[in-house]
Amino acid sequence: MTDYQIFRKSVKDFLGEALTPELRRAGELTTSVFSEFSAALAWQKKLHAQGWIAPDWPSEFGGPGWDIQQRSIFQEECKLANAPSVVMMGIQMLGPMLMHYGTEEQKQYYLPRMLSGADIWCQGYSEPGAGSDLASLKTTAVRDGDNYVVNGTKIWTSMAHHANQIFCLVRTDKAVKPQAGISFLLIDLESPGITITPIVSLDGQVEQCQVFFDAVKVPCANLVGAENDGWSVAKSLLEFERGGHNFTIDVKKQLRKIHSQAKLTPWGEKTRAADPVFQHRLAEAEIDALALEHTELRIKGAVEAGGNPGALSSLVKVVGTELGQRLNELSIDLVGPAAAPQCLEALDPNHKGDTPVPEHALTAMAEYINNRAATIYGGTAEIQRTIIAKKVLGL
Amino acid sequence: MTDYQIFRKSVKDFLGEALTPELRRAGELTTSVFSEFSAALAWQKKLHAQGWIAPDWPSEFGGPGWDIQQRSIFQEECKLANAPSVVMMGIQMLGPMLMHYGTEEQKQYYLPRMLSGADIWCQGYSEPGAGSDLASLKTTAVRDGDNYVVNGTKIWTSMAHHANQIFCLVRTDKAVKPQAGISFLLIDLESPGITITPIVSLDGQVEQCQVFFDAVKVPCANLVGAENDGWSVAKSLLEFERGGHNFTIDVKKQLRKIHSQAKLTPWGEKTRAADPVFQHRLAEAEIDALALEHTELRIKGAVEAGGNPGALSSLVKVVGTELGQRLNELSIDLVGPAAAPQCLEALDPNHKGDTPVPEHALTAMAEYINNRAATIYGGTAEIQRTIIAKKVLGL
Amino acid sequence: MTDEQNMLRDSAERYLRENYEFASRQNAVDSGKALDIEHWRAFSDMGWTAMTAPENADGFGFGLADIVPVIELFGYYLVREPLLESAVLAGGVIAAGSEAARALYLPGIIDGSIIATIPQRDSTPLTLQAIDGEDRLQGDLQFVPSGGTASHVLAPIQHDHENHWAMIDLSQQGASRVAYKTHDGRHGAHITVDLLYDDGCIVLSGTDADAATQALYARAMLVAAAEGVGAMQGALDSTVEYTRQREQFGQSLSSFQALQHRMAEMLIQTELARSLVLAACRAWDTQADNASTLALAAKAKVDAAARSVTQEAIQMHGGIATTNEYKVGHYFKRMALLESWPQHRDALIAEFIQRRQG
Amino acid sequence: MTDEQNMLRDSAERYLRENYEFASRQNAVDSGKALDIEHWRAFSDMGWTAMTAPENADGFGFGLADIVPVIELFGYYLVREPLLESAVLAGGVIAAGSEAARALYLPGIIDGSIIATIPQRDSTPLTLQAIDGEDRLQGDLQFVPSGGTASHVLAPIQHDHENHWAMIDLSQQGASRVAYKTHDGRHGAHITVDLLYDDGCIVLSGTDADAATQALYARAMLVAAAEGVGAMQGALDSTVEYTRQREQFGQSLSSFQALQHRMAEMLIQTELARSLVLAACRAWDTQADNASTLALAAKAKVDAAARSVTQEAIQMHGGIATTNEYKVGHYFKRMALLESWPQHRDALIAEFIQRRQG
Repeated sequence: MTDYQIFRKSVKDFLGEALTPELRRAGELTTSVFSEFSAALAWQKKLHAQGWIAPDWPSEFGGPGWDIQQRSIFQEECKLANAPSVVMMGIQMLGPMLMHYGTEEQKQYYLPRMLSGADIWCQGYSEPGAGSDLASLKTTAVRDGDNYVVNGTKIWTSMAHHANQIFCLVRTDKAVKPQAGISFLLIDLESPGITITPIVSLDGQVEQCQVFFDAVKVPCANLVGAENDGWSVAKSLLEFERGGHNFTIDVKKQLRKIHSQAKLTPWGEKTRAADPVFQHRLAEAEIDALALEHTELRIKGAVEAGGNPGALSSLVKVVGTELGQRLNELSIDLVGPAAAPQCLEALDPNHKGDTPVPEHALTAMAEYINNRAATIYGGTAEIQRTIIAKKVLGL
Repeated sequence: MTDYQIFRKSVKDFLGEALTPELRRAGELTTSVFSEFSAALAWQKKLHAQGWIAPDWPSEFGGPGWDIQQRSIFQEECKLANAPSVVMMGIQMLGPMLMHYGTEEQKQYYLPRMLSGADIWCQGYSEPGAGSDLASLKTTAVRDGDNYVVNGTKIWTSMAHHANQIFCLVRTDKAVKPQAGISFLLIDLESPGITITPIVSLDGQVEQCQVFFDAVKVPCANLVGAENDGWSVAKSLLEFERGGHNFTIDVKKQLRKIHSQAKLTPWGEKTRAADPVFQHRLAEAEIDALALEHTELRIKGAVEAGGNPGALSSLVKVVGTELGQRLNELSIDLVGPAAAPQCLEALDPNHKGDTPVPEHALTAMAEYINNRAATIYGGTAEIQRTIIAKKVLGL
Repeated sequence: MTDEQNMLRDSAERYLRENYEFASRQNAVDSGKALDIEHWRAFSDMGWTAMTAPENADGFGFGLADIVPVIELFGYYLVREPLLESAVLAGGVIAAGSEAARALYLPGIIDGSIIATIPQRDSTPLTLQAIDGEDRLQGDLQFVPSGGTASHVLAPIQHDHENHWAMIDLSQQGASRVAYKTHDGRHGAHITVDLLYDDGCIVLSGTDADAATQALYARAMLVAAAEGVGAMQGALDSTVEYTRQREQFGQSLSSFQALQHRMAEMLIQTELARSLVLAACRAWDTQADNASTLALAAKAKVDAAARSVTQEAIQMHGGIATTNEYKVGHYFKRMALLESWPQHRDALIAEFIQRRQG
Repeated sequence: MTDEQNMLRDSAERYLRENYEFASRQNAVDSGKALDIEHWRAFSDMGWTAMTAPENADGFGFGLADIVPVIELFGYYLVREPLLESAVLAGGVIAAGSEAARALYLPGIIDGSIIATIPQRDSTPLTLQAIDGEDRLQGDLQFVPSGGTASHVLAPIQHDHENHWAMIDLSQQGASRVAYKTHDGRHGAHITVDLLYDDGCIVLSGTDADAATQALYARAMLVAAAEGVGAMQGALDSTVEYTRQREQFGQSLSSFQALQHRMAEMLIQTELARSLVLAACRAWDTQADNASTLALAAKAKVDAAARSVTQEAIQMHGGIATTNEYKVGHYFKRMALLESWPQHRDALIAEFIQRRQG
């Protein structure tokens, strides 16, 4: 066995042991980016105990010291084993940024709490009326002695109803041009003056919230980077967000489900696996999945060689999310009328009892609906294509 | 039989008699909007003798006095019988406009010659660097006594190498805003100072030309409408061009060919007509063809009731041409490697002798290539979508 | 259109605009009730339940083409009460049924006391068997749309190689259902029947039943297709309106050419579908030779167009459209369900291929 | 990439940029000659004919992945000489052949005196029969790409249930061809063989031939796919450049957002195809388990992407692109032909489905 094969086996062994049936079930019933919260937290604690909660972090901060290939293997095995998704806004997004821009105190206090799950972070960028256009944001932070006083509102803050911390972009100077007067603040969600309103998504579940700030006091020590320099902090983070996801793993899991489900789906006297029309459509998607996979590997190779993925991250985001949506369509093509029932309660891993509909049908439709958001959040498909046109094609 | 059935029979009878094998062959070998010119002219003379050359014209000017349904039947039967296409820029575009804007002298002189084929007209609108943007045209006409002196160049003038007349948009006033200083002129192509350069199209054939005007004298009597009012004349014509075509007939003919060819095309141990993947793709196109057909009928109904098709003409142009291109793809999907040979000579109806490739393969590929232009000329698909956005959606 | 049709359309438009705005529709959904009884009463008071009923049964005797504008409004306003299923679809079968069945069921359909639904086209028919000396009617109807809302289901029965359609009263003993909410704010159900057979429920039999089956599902396709056209129009209107108001980078979204072209394409697809649906309804009403083929084509066109139009609508709205409190996503969900009604979209095309060849 | 590979790529880029600009390529096409002999000599002088030949036969021994950049250039510059067919494809089979065959044909391939081509994958093999006491090799090879340009065709033979590959000298008596121009500026042919059999022409036989067939057509797919990536890149570059210069309504075309997004999509498709082609070539070179499946996938991806990319390129150029004197339409024509090489695009996907299941 190569080293990587040995590594893969060690991951499989760990998963085989640590993933209880309950946790697996939470993974199976995950129809969006997020798993049911209590399962996600339980899984975070297990990964933390194992030292594997932050695969991308350097060892000095608590990372496992894996190379890029090992991280990919770990991600893949977790996904295929139906491990729940951990709430990763802290570890995946804020963490690396704090390592770079944070003060020593910030690092020492926040990083360990991020890993252990003591702090659950959410991201406060978008505002009503300013989705992809961060420069137009209106939430203000005004210096008042050792504090900032924050007023305004943030929207699409995923998991805010489970989080206790939020990292925010706020306007600290209105006089300068829009992008220049923005700062980056860490805010305790338990501070007085904060209200969190859950937003019901189209699939009937709650993942996102609107967070209101009414004269919220935030210690100046919670500023990250220089005052009015939040834009460059945020930009580095946005790039990280775009480059950080491995879409191939999601896509492979979707394909695996579709294949196995097609074999079980009656179609005339045979099954859908024997329907040439469906198979042709599926094959076209599989070929695009291969193209995506090898594009991700190409980028990974370039990053390993010290390069910056740059606008290729935009390419992967567009292709990964749009292909995911095509696969959602193939999934509901398999389900047909069985996709109609909503039965939200049956998607809760703690639910006991019968549901009037096959589980794969329930999850397929919920995913189809939920996943429309994939081409919207984290920079819409339109924004990504504009980035490609400007930065790669120079238009 | 209903009156229309009787009418259809009379058209069929006429076609059965008048369409010689040579003319039919020219129709079969037509791979673009235009048939081989000598055949087109011969067919024009036969239709003229029958009184059927200008179905859309009022009887007073020499039209047959048909209603909209009869005109549609006539068009359809001609197409399905593989009649050659007549060069129609005069009769279909210029004629109706002269009836409206022309002087009595212009009508009396030009209209009969248009019908008989004594004059073959081409259209001089586009210029290099100003395709869909007519307001930017640069060809000038300067008054000099009883003449205009025309300088400049026109491009994409279809059939100019066979025509003896051209109707042109020229700039007669540079001082006013771009659209205001344009006039509409009729120019004899045999005038001194005119040079016609054929343009070889991507399929290797010549249909279009560039026409150069070097101090060409044009009698002022050849002005149509008022001086500097050419823009409104041209606009009425453009609308006519867009609304005037019946795409359903073309599409039905293409579908008929594809169906019969699919039955003859081996595929594994059966034929392509038994390939579910191909059939599914074809069925989707057929369903869109039905939607196009009934949209054209809806518009025709509205026009008959005295309405103006308006921006719905743009809709039909986009759908008709893009569907035509999809059908071209289905055609070459049937042909496979046999589509490679070019063999231009074999597309000439006067050609004798063998060709190393089945005729349907030859025409399928030539049409696929030639027809890329369909979404470009007569207002690009982009212009049409912009018109829809502005005029229908009010954006 | 005749005056009567115009009146019908206008009254429907007015009623729905004034009483069926999205927020109140969502309140009704959130209430957990399958049906808003006030709406339902209003529908029958305004005569909508009698639109296609024969004139000799106090109906208006409209053809499908006549009521396409009304059906489109049902799509546009996301009406969740199964009026079309009950009055047009089940009602159509009853109108073609025996005198007795007409007398028994049509008045209830028209006065709204009966709410009927119909099962998927490929449902397994109920069976009639002698068990312990009793004739028992038995079977399951799975995934019946609005099965949780209806008072009756029009059910297929197969017996002795003969087909029948019967009205099953869901409140009687021996008829049970497992109801569930559906993604479009309605209530579906699995219905189980195991009851003592009484032939009073039979609407029609034999070749009449076979003809009724053909007609029922062709009409179901047409009704769903017309509703889809209305939903697409709603999705388009919402997108145009939203992108006009919404500013990004200092410009209204609607001024971005890339979005303009995509909205133009939404319009194109909506109008193509509309033309075909209307033509297919006319063909059906006039019993044209190609009526069944056109019904398949119309439904298939709407399935394909609505998927892309409603997806595009969400994409162009952005985040707001992914919330349950905003209307536009509900068009997408409704169409995601209508795709499989009355049968799978891919099966529809397979049947189209067979028919237009044969 | 190694220095040797870089040198090869750079020299190819320089030569083609300086000597193969589009206008001179079209002059060569218009001259009616199947081949520009000066180019052909230069190709072999620069060692391109030896790129993949084994090192022990004076070749560079490059794998496919090593020469992908060069193949892309062939697509980018619309090279019409069948160098890849001769040196990489036929040459690859010969390199795997008998000592005698290698000695007989490889030097000619490398020095350019032999121009070999290969037939479509589904061509009917030639047959060997005793006629009047003579062993005659007979058959037709239809639609052979560059069959009008080649001096030899590498032909399949079936005899006694055994397969062989043979080099047929097209100048010998008994080998005839009907040549024709093809839409991509090349010269194809139908080749007819009826000649006295001499086993000197046999390159390999039996299981070796079967393996060679597999390898030949997988490599043909990969080479065509890599050429397609170059053509797509050419179509994209041309579109970006043209829309930058060209003004409409007072703005450069490239400033219209609708076009920007479509050009971004062209880039996306080109890069996806490029990644997959490169990976498939690497898999082939390293004899990975999934090498054949990846070759099918890579070719299928390029077929689909190139159709849309080259069509979009024409559409965004407008009228100018529909003329023969402008370059961009020629990418479209070349790709329209490569779609069916070495086999029908739909058959390719059917085979992909079988393989990835099996």
